[in-house]
Amino acid sequence: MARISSLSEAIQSAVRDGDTVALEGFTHLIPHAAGHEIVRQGRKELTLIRMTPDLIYDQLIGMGCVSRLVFSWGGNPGVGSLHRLRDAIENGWPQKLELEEHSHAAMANAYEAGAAGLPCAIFRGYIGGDLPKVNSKIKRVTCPFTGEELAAIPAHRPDVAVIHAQRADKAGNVMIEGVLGVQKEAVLASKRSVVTVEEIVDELPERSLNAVVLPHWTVGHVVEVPGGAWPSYAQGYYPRNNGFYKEWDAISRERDSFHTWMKENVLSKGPEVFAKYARKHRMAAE
Amino acid sequence: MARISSLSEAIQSAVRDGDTVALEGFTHLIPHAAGHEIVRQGRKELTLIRMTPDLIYDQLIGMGCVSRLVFSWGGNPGVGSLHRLRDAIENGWPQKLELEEHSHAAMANAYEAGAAGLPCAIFRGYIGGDLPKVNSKIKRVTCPFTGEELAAIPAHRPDVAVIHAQRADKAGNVMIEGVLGVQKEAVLASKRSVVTVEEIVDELPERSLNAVVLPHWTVGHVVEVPGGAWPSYAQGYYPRNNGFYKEWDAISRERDSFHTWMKENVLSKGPEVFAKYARKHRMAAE
Amino acid sequence: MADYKPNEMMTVAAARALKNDDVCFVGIGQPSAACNLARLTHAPNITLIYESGTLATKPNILPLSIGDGELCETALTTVSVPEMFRYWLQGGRIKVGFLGGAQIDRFANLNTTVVGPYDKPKVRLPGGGGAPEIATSCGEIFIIMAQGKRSFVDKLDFVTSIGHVSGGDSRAKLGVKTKGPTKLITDLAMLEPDPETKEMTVVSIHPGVTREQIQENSGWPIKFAAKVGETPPPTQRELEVLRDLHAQTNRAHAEAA
Amino acid sequence: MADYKPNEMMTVAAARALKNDDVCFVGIGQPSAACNLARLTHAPNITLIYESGTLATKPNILPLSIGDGELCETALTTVSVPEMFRYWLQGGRIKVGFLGGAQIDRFANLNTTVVGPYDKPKVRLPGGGGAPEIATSCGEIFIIMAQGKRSFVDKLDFVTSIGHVSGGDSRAKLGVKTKGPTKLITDLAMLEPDPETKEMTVVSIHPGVTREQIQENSGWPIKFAAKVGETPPPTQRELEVLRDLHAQTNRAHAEAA
Repeated sequence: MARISSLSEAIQSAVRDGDTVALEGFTHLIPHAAGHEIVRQGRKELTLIRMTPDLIYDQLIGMGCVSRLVFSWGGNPGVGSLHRLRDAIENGWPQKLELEEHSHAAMANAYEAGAAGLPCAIFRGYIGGDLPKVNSKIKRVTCPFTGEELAAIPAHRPDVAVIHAQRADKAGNVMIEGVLGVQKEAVLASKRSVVTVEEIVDELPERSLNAVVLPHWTVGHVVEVPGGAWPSYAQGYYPRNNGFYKEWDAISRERDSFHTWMKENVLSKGPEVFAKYARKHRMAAE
Repeated sequence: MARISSLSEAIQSAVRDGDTVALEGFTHLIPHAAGHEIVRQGRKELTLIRMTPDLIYDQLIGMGCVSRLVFSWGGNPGVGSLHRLRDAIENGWPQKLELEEHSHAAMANAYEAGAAGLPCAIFRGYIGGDLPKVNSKIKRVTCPFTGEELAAIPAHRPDVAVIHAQRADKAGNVMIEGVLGVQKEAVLASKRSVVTVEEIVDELPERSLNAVVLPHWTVGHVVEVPGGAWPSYAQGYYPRNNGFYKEWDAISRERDSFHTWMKENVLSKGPEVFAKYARKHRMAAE
Repeated sequence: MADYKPNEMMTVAAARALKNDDVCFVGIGQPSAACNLARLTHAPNITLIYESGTLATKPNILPLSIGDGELCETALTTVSVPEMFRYWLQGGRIKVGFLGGAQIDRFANLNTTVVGPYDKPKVRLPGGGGAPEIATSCGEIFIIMAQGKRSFVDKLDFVTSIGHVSGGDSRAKLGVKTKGPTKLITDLAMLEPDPETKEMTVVSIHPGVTREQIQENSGWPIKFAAKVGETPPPTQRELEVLRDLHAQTNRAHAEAA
Repeated sequence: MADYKPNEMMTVAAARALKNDDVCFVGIGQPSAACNLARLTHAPNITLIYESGTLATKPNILPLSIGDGELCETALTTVSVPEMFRYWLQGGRIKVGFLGGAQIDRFANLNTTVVGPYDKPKVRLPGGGGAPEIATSCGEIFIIMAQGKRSFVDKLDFVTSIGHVSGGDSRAKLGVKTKGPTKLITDLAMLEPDPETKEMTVVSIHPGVTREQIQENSGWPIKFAAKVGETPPPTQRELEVLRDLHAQTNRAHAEAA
């Protein structure tokens, strides 16, 4: 049942040391503000799941919150490496990072199976490559009708999903538009969830009879954090700040410059700093 | 690749004797006009697939087009029996009807797996009941991670999907709104398809960034047949004619009255008779 | 006391079993009437889901079918049918499933498939539809069925969807973790499973109904709980809302013809 | 002849390989530039799909990431990522998949995972992303990669996605029915698989490039086809459109900062 709360309350109550947490977002709607709050609250030994770990995962890893990463593509899209992620894998700094590495198809199917309440997903994949040699979670199942061997992987069932969306209403029904990623599946697959939104409105706009909505009874905490996806974007509100993604390359390259930035921009601030990025611009579908 | 054509051309080219055909529609958007054209063209020995065979399947069965039915619920919703379906099963009239009977969950999963290019679907179902005793297509697969036994069924891969939708554009991109059923999956799972629409428009309306659209290259024939779902409905155009569903009970009860109705309303008519039901009424989301 | 039909008592009793925060998978007919009566009386925030994909719908008239436009127009949103059965039903997000059937046995197993042998049926019924998985995936199941010797039978001709199977822990032994039928609401009485044997047992009798009537309309020796109550009769308001709902529905369905 | 960079020749050659009715799964970077160059020149109706779920998108600027708002705003529609990988990619609806990588071998197997051992990498690369299933589910694969001894290697450190495996019929023997890499477009040449051995073989050399240069920038003894053509240089129009696309992209990305 959705509860409208503050970000610090939401993270405090939903995310615990040692949890498996999926902060999802596929370029769009990445929950940066919520990720910062996890850093501020000093969570430890998290297993993070995400198809495309990017800046916010680099930050969580660099700050020592994470001991394990389940993922399929970890980079700064269009820019290059995630230096904190690489430092953790290559040098064990600030701590050793265990990897469970998948393909996108596997990760998407694992979330889908989790949302569907299944113990595993089957799909046609992982043929001939080396990933099954380094990931013991990849198995095979035989189709009982054709004899075809299909890939099987366990469903994702995170303890907590953390996502950002455009809007919720006062009952806590959450509407997502645009690039949808796996956020709906991540919330439905998880035991608990935190949803930050650009705005809490009296009533969801009548966008479409088939709008993507997470009903309030499937959602945990709902928190209004305008701008909370920045430097990612919120379709209909503000664009992706590609410039910051490029800047991050320099900020994160050295441990010192990374720490300085985190202290200045995360540890000594609150979610209200995101508000300056929030704005509403014309939407293609409006 | 979508081709805009007449209904008789579309059915002639897409639907052949002995084919497996899914005329889908879940209460909403049932392709009645296309079904009538199949009757008029006298197709034989069809295997029909549908979750909820109703009036149009009663008509196809009663007219002797069908030798096999794959289904999960066959009735006149809220009214009672399908008398032609029952006559075929109980008395073999006008011909014997072989059944492959499933649950809704199985049928929905089988379409989904077909659309996804998989040979089979797995789901948690068919536990303890008698359907697996009378349907040899229902098997079991063991989850390699938890040991749980899941139901497995072959994917639906019809020769032809026939659906009705609200709109297509001139390139043949098809938009569906409202109760979606399994129509998108049925088209994606099928080798060929016929899509009748209320109207062909210059450009699809900008309904939503995530509107349900079948792109033109996934669609076969596109035919404008205003009113073509009647007595089913087209959200945003005309409501379900519940009255006719009730009348059908009397029309179809006897073989004679059924034949008289079919002769008068189907065999001696063309798809243009549906136009009188077509209209556009206010839509909730507009 | 208001004048009412046994059928109305049944619908009212079923409606009362629903709570404001329930998430309910609704079938057409009696379940739909009961669920919407609950929504229009004591449970305004109840979440109603129809298998056509309509989530949190608030119809003003009762749908004739599971996917009427009214359901979609008044819903929070409408999802595809594969999603409905995968994310919502199988995903374990439905608390109460409402079922009915042509035949029921003492353990609340249901038959909606055939009367007579499957291969040569006397009466071919519509079939299971969503029932086989509704019966095992919903948190609990309410069954609403008018009683009679032809429907309350000693042995089902076909088990379309399971209730408590052969009683005791036989349901759990199949690996099913949900509760199964917790209430059977008839036109004569309310039944609940015995905590041990899981046989459906009369816990409350509708006003004016006798134990003999209940037995006469059942195909097996019916069990009564140690303490059997009397179902409170429909209130004036319950009857008004129910009749008004039916009247509006009939008007709307006639107009559409 | 216009003055151009090897990189521009590579992008132009890749764009030319695309046809107007292709349905194309586009990766970020060079593939995205090539696909959009094709769309803006000879293939205006090409269908571009990005793994973020955007179907038939027509971006005016090149996205920096796979899911930029520009892609969604100009798309026919946008589906969820599970649907993208299930109905669209695995469903066999993509004709051409575009891949690149950090390392490639003579059979066009690719490594985007690690340089060095997996457990103790010298360089940890981003990983496979969509590549493992793009490589086997798309009708055919075009690979676009600049040549060099570090990237064109005799043996991959890790096989992230397969090409022609160990050559011959080894790919088909794994049960894969799609063609695999049919074109490898580099900054020096175009390569295609030998019909028998499936080893990637030079079929066309870019203007001004020598066979020696191609060999010097490859970690294995490179094969040349019996008949090797010269790649036609970029036309004035191709260069204009490509440079304009990059200029608009740079302006837009700078503005957003």
